[in-house]
Amino acid sequence: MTLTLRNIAKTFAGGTRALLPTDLEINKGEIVSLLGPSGCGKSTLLRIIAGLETADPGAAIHFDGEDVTAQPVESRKVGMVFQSYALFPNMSVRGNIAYGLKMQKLPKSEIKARVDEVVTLCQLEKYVSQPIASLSGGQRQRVALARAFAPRPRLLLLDEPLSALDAALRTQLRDELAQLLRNFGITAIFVTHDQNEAMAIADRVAVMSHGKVAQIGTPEALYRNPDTAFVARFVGDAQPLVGRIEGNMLYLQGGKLPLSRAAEGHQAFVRAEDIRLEPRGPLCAKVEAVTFLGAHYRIALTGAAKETLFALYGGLNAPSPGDTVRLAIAPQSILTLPVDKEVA
Amino acid sequence: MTLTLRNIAKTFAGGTRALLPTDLEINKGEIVSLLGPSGCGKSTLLRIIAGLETADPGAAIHFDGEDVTAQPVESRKVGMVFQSYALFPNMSVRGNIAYGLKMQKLPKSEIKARVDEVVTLCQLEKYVSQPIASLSGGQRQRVALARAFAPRPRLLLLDEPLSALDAALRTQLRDELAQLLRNFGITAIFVTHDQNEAMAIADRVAVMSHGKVAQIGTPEALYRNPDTAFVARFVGDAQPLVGRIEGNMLYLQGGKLPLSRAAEGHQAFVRAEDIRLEPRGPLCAKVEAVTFLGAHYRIALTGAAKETLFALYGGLNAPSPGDTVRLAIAPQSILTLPVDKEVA
Amino acid sequence: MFRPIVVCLGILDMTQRQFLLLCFLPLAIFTLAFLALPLARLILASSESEAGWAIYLKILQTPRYLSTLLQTVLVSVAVTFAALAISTTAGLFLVRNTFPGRSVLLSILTLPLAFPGVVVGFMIILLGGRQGLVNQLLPGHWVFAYSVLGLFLGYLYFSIPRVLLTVMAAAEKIDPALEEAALTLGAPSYRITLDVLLPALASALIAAGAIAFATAMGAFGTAFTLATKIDVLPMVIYTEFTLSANIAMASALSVVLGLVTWALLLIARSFSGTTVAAGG
Amino acid sequence: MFRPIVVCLGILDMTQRQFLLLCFLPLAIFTLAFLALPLARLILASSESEAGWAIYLKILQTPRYLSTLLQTVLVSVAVTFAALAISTTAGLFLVRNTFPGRSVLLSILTLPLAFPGVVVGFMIILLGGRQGLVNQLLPGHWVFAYSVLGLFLGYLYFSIPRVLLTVMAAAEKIDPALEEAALTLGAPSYRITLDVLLPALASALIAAGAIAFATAMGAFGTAFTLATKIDVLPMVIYTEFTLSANIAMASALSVVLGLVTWALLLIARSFSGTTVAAGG
Repeated sequence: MTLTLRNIAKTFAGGTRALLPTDLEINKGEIVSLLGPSGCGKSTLLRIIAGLETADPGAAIHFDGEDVTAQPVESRKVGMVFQSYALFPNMSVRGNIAYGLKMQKLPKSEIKARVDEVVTLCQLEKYVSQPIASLSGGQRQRVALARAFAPRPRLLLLDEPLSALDAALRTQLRDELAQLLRNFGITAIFVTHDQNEAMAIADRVAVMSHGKVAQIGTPEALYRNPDTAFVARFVGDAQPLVGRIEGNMLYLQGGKLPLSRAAEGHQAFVRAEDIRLEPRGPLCAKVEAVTFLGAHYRIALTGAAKETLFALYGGLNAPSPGDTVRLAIAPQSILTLPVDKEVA
Repeated sequence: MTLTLRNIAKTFAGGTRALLPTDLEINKGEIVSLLGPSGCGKSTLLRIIAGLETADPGAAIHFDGEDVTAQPVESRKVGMVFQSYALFPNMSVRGNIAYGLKMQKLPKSEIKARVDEVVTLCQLEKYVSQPIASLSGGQRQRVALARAFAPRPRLLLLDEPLSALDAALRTQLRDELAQLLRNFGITAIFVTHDQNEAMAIADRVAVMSHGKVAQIGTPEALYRNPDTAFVARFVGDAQPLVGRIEGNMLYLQGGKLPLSRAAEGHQAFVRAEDIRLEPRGPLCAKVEAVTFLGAHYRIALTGAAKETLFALYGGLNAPSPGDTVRLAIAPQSILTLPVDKEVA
Repeated sequence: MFRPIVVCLGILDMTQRQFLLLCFLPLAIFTLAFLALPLARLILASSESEAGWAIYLKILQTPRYLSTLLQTVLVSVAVTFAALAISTTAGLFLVRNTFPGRSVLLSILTLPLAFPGVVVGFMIILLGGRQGLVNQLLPGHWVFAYSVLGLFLGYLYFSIPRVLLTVMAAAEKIDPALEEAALTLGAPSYRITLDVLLPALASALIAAGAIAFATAMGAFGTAFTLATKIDVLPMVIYTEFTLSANIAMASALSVVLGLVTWALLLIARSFSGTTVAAGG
Repeated sequence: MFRPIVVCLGILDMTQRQFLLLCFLPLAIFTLAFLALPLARLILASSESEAGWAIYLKILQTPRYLSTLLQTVLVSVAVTFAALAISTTAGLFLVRNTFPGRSVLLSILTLPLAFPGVVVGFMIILLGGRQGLVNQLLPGHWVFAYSVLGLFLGYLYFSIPRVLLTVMAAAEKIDPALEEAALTLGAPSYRITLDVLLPALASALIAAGAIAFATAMGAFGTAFTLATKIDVLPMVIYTEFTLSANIAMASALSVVLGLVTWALLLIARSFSGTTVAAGG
């Protein structure tokens, strides 16, 4: 299903503007993530699409061209997975999954067939007759997905579907969720505050900040060509290189670095993985701390720029705290972005 | 303080053996992590050291040579940070930090001086007179640390000190905690189930499994030279290369790989970061899925070994799902380990 | 739940352990004795007539006692269900809607909590007695204070605020996402009420119902003030004891009343989880 | 709390909305009227003597009423504190220790919940009356049933199980790590009780205390059965109304009793958080 949002805004009763007028276009079968810090309006946008909240007057929501702005939740035919999963504790797994089908008053045999189909898809065969209370977090998430998907919704909406799980499970279930959404072949929008989640699952990511979409694009596009300093920091933790830019040269405390283009009046950023330790590098720095992280060391460096810089080092013999090292950063790895007014 | 544990075991009332006889030696000023999955006995060991649980008869706990096995908690002079932080909600931040000093019946002026000192060390100046309920998770953690550290304990024990925080905060506070523990200059033991936490904070890590210490060593030693398959999988997520080893050759579904030594009867493991995509690599595989993770792509590969392998790819142009690729793994990157009996 | 503290007790040195036992044990024993002794005496007293333990058989054979027991149970059951129905509807409405004056309204609704049964009986007479408000407005037809209706209304007045507050406390704890999930699955309002709200309130309703029932079974002040013509068990007990000086029968009736109520509280507790049903 | 549902109401189509209003609104209004009307009538009735509203002044000027009010408050306060002290100690002991027969003991402790005030008064007479157990064992000196002591013990018997269960429910929710933290910081047992346990129980104790107080203020059955020589307010109200037919004074005294209790419940509620204090 194609989803078109025009001029969606939300002002709460107190006058707080949760969402500034927003336009968004989502293609058939696409998985889009709304990514942003808490309070950026991402959940509000999702709830407006679901019909659980009403947008300010002037908004238009189209599902495949059909205007659903005035339609109530129950006729919009969207499936929703809630952060708490909101499974009905008084029903079994089967009862939960069948609920939406029962509400459609389908014949019993068809309900059974469709529940069985979704149960197989979500690998819940073993749990169908269990009560909700006996399920683990990961199983609950799958039941919530199956329940939302069983009535064949036009659109699947997921509100922080992984945040109720503990850290160890989250990475594993992230891949599982991505796989399931692909198997469903459904248009889906999911809200998250975790950039890794957004990048691992979504086809496109809409980065939100202060009630508006700061940038929307594929994970690669956001990571490599962020439009604003906020996006650069939020997606991939770009670090500011505070210094002076003259022409295509960046002058820092510890030396000067060539840029790929003249960028006066801009701010320079670099990611930890793009800082290389090189004996003849143009930048001089002091090693503050070294942390072993398995695949690489993370090295805290002072003296190179105004603030402490972190670099990742993949070799076997890391420098020690106190050492003086030289750094190199490839010109194309330095992001030069307009100065951000909002400090996120 | 030097801590010596001899023959520490714990059998619960029901007959469950939470801890098999364990010996451990911890040096003065060392920070040691007890790392393991839930139920491996790590928390029980910590609570026995604190004196909150009694070990089975025959155990011996020495603090700097002094036998404290029979001493009750309150005379062992250990500081403890609980998973829930267990701050007294009816006292202010200052009241919490001063509590241990009051129990020692120190003069008021000295209590004030020492509280102020710890408050500065933990950067809590702004919050001293606030009630506990108004603090954020990270602030609570610092208060819990300050409260445990204020009475100048001989040993600091931390039970999953980061697990009450949400994922985004955890990485940031991990570094902060490591820094604080170094500043304290105190012997510390902390329990965690997160390998990244253990590696980032500890001087040495004791990996525990099924009630015993599987291996103890520096993070680098555990990562590079794991003793068992359990340690290899748990620290750094080594993946099994299921195939046949003949002499110093590993025969897999997708090709054969040279090993650094003859390892017949052993199991081979490799980490995702050690699998390289190389046009002339000896291993043939099919790309199942490609996930962009920012600094690199994670590529799921089938056909190379029996199970799906994950490789990290750092370049710009990742292969697409469906492509056939060739892989190389350096012989020294293949871990050959004795076959594990316990499946963890 | 409290295993760690038991463990702590194990590792305290002797002085502290003795201190704890010195503090707690005697008081625990005293409390037990204080609560169990009168009960034992009551049970014994019930056997101290010529009939002996057969007095319980006599209750079953005496129509007056039996019909009183039945009447008391019936009125109590009616009050319980009425209070549950009214309080659930009103409680859900109050929790689901915010409007000006809502908190004032809530305070008013809890006012009856402050009045004892005597005053409630008294209010019913003021309303429905011979000189009552209703009889003055609609003369000749509406004296209900001394009938079953008066008793029922009095008990209901007493029960509603208690049930209402329990229901509201439970309703506030229901995850709003449960209703939203049902909405997105296409459930109409009455299905949401049936499938989501009532099941979520079930244990609170059982607990509140049990309390309402127990209170109605034992209510004396209201019945006594109304000087109603219908007998309720606590009044019969009072009469047997004070006027007839029939101590054995009064004791036996008390034991029966206690057992019926206690059994119900136990059942309710097992349905609704530990101590909920015992709050009142 | 329930904002999302209010929002839902906003987006339901008209039929559903009307259905909801049709269900809820009239019942809410009926409930309100049912609870407020008797109260209004009571307040009005208090002004219907020659004294008019000055009747409240008259209460303050009549020593008998004043001393009754004082006595009732004093007995209630004493019962409240005694019940809190005994229940807290016994409750902490029961929560902190597991021993064989613990669940049986708990069931026995909740037995008094099943007995109404009349039966409790009756039990006290069986124990401490002229033919009571205590007087038979220690003849001549131990008739306490009809004194303040008897009343006090009866009320206490009634209150302890209720307070006990509230305290135990709250004690089970205390994070055991709090006590362990105090232990590792070197706190002796009595300091743990003072600094950790009692503060953690505070709001439960306030709530339970308020309920015990309100119950004691309004207790009628026990006092009436004991036919005690000391006046308590509910009995004076009964006497004024039934025997003296002094409806205005009975109403005025009822209003005063209600106000005192209501104010206390409100205060307790504001200390212990929302609906806790209103459970009983």
